[in-house]
Amino acid sequence: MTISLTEFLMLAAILFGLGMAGIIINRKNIIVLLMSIELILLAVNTNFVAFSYFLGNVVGQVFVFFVLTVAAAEAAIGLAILVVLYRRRGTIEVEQLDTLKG
Amino acid sequence: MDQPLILLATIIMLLPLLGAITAGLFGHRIGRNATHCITVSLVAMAFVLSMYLVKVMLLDAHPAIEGTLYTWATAGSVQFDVALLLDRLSTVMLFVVLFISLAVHIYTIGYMADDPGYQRFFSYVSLFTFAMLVLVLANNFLLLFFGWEGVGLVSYLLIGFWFNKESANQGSLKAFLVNRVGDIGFLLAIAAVLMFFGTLNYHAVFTQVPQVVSRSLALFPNYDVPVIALICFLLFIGAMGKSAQVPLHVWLPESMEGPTPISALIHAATMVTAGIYMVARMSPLFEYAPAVLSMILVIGGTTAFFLGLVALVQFDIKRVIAYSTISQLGYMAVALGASAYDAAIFHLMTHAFFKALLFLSAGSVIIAMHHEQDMRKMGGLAVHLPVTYLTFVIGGLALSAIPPFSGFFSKDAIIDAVHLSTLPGAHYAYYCVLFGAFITPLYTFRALFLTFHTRSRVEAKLRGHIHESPWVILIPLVALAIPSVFMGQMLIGPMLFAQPSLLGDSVFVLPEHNVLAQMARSYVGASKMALDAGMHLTFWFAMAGIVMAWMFIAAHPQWTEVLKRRFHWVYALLVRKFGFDDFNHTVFVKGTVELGDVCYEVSDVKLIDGVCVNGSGQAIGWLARTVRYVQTGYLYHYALSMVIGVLVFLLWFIWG
Amino acid sequence: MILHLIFYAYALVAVASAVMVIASRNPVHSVLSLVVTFFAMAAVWMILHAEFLALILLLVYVGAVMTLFLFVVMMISVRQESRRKGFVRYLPFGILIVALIIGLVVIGIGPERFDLSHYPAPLLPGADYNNLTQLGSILYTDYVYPFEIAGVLLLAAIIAAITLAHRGPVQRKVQNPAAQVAVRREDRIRLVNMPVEKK
Amino acid sequence: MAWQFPLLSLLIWLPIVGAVCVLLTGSDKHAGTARGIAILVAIANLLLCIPLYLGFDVTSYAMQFQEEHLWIRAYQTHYALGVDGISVLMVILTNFTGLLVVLASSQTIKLRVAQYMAAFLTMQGMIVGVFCAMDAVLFYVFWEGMLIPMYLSIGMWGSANRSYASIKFFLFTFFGSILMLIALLYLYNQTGTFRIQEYYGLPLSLHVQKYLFFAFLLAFAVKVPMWPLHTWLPDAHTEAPAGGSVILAALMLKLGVYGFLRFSMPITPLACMRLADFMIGMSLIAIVYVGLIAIVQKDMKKLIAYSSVAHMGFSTLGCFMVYDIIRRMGSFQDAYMSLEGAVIQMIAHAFGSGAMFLGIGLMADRLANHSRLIKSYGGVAHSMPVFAAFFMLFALSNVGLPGTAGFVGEFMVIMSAFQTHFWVATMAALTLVLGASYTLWMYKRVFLGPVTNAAVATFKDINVIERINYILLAAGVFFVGLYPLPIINVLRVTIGHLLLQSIPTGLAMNVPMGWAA
Repeated sequence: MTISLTEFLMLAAILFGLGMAGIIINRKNIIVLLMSIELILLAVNTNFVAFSYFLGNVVGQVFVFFVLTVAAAEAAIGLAILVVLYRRRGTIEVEQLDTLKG
Repeated sequence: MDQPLILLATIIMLLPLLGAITAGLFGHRIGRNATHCITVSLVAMAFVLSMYLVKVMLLDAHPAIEGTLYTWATAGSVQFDVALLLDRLSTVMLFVVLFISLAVHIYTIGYMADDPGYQRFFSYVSLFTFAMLVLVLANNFLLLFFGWEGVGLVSYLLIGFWFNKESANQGSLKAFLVNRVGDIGFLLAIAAVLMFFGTLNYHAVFTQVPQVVSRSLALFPNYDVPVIALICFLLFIGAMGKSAQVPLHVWLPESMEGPTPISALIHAATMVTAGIYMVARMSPLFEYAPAVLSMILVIGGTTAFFLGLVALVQFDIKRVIAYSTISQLGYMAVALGASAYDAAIFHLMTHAFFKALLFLSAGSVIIAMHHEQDMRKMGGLAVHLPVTYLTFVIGGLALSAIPPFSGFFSKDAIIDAVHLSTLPGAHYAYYCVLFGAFITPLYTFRALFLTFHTRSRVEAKLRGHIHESPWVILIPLVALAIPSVFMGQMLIGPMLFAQPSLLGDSVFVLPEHNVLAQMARSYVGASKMALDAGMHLTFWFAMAGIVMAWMFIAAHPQWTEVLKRRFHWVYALLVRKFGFDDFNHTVFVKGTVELGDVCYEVSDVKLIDGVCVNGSGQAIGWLARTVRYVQTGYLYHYALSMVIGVLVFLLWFIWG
Repeated sequence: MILHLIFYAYALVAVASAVMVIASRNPVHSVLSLVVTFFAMAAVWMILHAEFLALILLLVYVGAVMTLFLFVVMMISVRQESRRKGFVRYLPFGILIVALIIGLVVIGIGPERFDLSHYPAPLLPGADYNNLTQLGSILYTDYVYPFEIAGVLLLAAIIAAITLAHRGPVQRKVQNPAAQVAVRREDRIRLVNMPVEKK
Repeated sequence: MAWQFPLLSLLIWLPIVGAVCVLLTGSDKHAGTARGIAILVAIANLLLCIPLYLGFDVTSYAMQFQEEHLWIRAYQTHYALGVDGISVLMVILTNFTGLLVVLASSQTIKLRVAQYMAAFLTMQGMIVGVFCAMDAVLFYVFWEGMLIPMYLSIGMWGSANRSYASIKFFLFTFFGSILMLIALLYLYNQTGTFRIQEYYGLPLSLHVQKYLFFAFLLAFAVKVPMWPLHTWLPDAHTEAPAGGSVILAALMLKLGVYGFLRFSMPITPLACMRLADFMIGMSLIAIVYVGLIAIVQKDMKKLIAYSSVAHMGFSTLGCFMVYDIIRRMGSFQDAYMSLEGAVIQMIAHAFGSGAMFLGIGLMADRLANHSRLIKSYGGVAHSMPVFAAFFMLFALSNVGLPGTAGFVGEFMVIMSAFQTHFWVATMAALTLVLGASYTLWMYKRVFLGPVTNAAVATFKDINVIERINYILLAAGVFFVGLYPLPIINVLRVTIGHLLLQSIPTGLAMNVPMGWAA
């Protein structure tokens, strides 16, 4: 085993950045936004797992467990909201969702 | 209050107050007759009691006594007492005040008979008497100030007695405010006394004068003023307000809007002389402030001469007498300036009687004329009002300093005293009072001739309705006429030249200022003095004044018109009263209102409230309106801001 | 060395599919790409000896969550042509941002801090090592309360999702005879005065 | 400590409990009951002041009638009450004013009577609480709690522009007190206690003291109010109902000066001394500038409000002159008068301006459109002679005529001002003219002259209740004016102690020994 921590972290960082980019670039489909969030969470989880392994502390994995739980809940509710939103407004285009505009 | 005399003085002081309270609170319940019975009898009682004090203090030469009624307040080591001082000066004043007050009380019964505010008037007059007695009897500056402000208040209330009349309200307000300007000086003087003497008690202050003489106070950086001079200067400002000296005299003519009895009592005999009394009382201080004495000389002389001139062009009978009062107060001030305090008080006394007499006679005329005061609508009244005419003549002769009437002695003493004074300004004052002696009879007899002689100019509807006044009016006239005739002769010796004099040690004169002592050397007795009047310039001045008045008013009225045309600018100047009123109105009244407007409209409303208070509210609103555009509602914008936040944190993490 | 190869292969797959997630025109493709990413990352986690979590990721995420995504994407028909609008416009900006972040992170976590000399790889676990047992022994002792809370959270999420998406009985056609009987004339008819002729 | 009768607690809570009872009467159907209960409570409270005054030991500077119970253990907060010479006077004044307000309102308020009475009783209790609190948190709670009923009373029973005024009032006062809270928390951090007494004489550096001073200053200067933080007052006064104006003028403004005496001077003596000239300047501006403004006011209430600012300027002047006086005169004794004047000015102003606000309120009530503009009146003395006489008395007190309450404070402060500097005294003495100008000019235009508004001619003179009110106030005015010694006796020892605490050691070193009597 000679893969260093850095390599895992870098992979996670790239995933994180891609998730971010997805949020910023994407102007149309809100589902892709949710997916970008999943990507970011995945990156974070990877970090947890990597550190957990290299520090020999299993608590990191426990946290991943919880993060996964919360992410699942979030995805479920997010998608439910999305469905309702679509029903109400007939669109899920991000650019049209500006009710909070000041 | 253990001494019975102080107790007596207290009772004398409180009797009019009792009358005032009764008349004021229960006047309407007990009715008119009961009101005047109670107030008059209380004042009469006080007067009778004061006679006893006169006997004890003046005739038996009882030494001065003090007594504390109660402690008003304390502050640290200072104690403010309500305490009375009974000495020769206060006894003399007590007598004068109560005499004239009694006369005026009686006179009021007739004069105000059909006025709806009858009870109120009595209440005020009694209250005034009380306040005046407080002023006179005080043994410290604080109580003096109580009385001082008290008489000012009642004067304000009485000038505005007929509060339906706009001019009366205006006059009363003016009187109060101008007096207050003087009071600033007075109050500051009291503060200075308290600071440097540590007490307000007269006696304690006067005994400390030698220690304080050398001290000075820095008014500006590097500009020190001797403390005594400062105190006296400030005190005299107070006196100027109350005793109507230039330039604070402007309120007195307007005070004539009040009923005539109070013009006699307050604005001729007693209150306006409070300033004179105060300066005489403070003579141990003033003696050490020769600069202030000089100032008094100049101001007094100016007042005596120039405001006498204004009386020449007045047509309201009361205003003529009012300007004459101002002028006579100037005489008294000159006497004070010349350190002839006895002479000042002497003139104060004689003036109180003959001026009250003149006012009350004028009041009698006004009553007869159904409240017409314009002399152009009078004339030839001597036939209809014989007693009034006689008393007016007596008053006029006394005022004009014709021997042997009382005014001659007092005024002559003043002119002599100022002639002998060596202080700077004495020469100016001397010429002022000398020519004043010519002006005085001129305006007095002008009024006399216009009113009682000459052809009748009475309005048709009044003719046939002019009667002599009832006895309640005439009795006070007669009662005042008697002292107006004899008092001077009786009192000049004991008052001015006897050793000790009537006022004794109540007043203090430095030997180098003592002009009366110089005069005493050549004093030959009252009757001789009257007989020798012809040797004096002043007598001929006075006679010339009377003759001239006769020439211009009675004999050749058309000459007046010629003079008026020839010297129209002088005439205009006099009619405008030297422009004091215009100046005050433009600069002080309008100026203050404008300044207040600027402060309010610009500074308060626009600057503080508009810019600072509402402005900060609006600024926050503007900020919120601006900032809310950041809130686009687009998710990706929020995400972007989060990303930027992450970037910043990263930068911080790496290079922080 | 072989491990390296495996790691880089999966990493490549994960990154490539992640790019596909955000760049794909079709949301269905995005979802499928995400699934691929998850698979690849599960493999990476396996390398890190997190067998349980890797399996969970596959079972729960790929099996349940991504399926849900797929349902929703298919249920909501998104117009394809509008999807690309603006993409190119914002692409440079997005790339810039991402590059910045990745660059910075990479600097932050570079080998000079996190390489093997700083964090040496742990020894291989013994034969009796069981990731599941280890995780479970912590999860059910020290973290039992958070675990319970997580359960409640999931319950709440279920209920919330159902409530939100549930349409309710809107299609019922019920009559209210009482209301029909109680109707008054003025509720239904309004008489208005109108001019006979319009000006 | 043996059990003591909790007099102060009773004084605080009786009106508040009374207020709850009044509220229970509910709607205006039972307005009579509400009025009755309120008046009874107010009278009972005033009666409670008698044992307070009699039991007060004037020879001791210690806090008296102390009560103390632990309130919040974690922060060592106590429910601690106690009064010294200054606060005992203010408590009595509060209850006196409270009765007046309740009596006056029972005549004028017709709408939501119970709620109105409840608001004012609550306010009364809270204000007493402020004066009695010995614990900073308790003080702060009462201080802020008082704002709520006041805010409501302006907002609900006020006149046309009431919402602007009430919000302005609330924001101003609240803004100020927030900084005070910070200062108190800082002091808590320094000492670990909220006992106000423990803060006295803390060895704080000048730098810290200055910050604390300005934090306190903002809170108190808004309340006083000092220039230029005064603009809420005219608005609040104008829009508030008559009772609200009275409470504002008679009590709330006093809290500012009380704060200076209770907090600023003993806690931050060094800063007070350094900034005394600044404070004197501000006070003089209040006296002269605000006096000028008062002259041109067209609204009677605004005029009296501005005159209140000017009069309170005397109080603040009196507070902050002590340092200069001691420096100039080299003796401690001379500073007494300044502080005595400041406190008496507060009491006197409560009588004078309170009475005038009541009077304006009852005139406005007699006018159909409730106008407070001077030009709507004229010749009121014809139809209301008794009222005019009373009003004249209070106007004269406002003018500061000897024999009335208004004189005492002004006199003492001017006397002391001369000891700081001649020109300070001269500026302060300008009020003799300015005060007379605005008060009497207003009096002239409102009461004197011919009747110009026909409605004025139909005014009824004051009735029995109003007369009782005015007689009470007149008694107060004369009592303070003619015989202030009993008040000074209560104050003397407390003021001496206060001076000891507020004089920084540096200044005291230059003062000859022997003053610490």
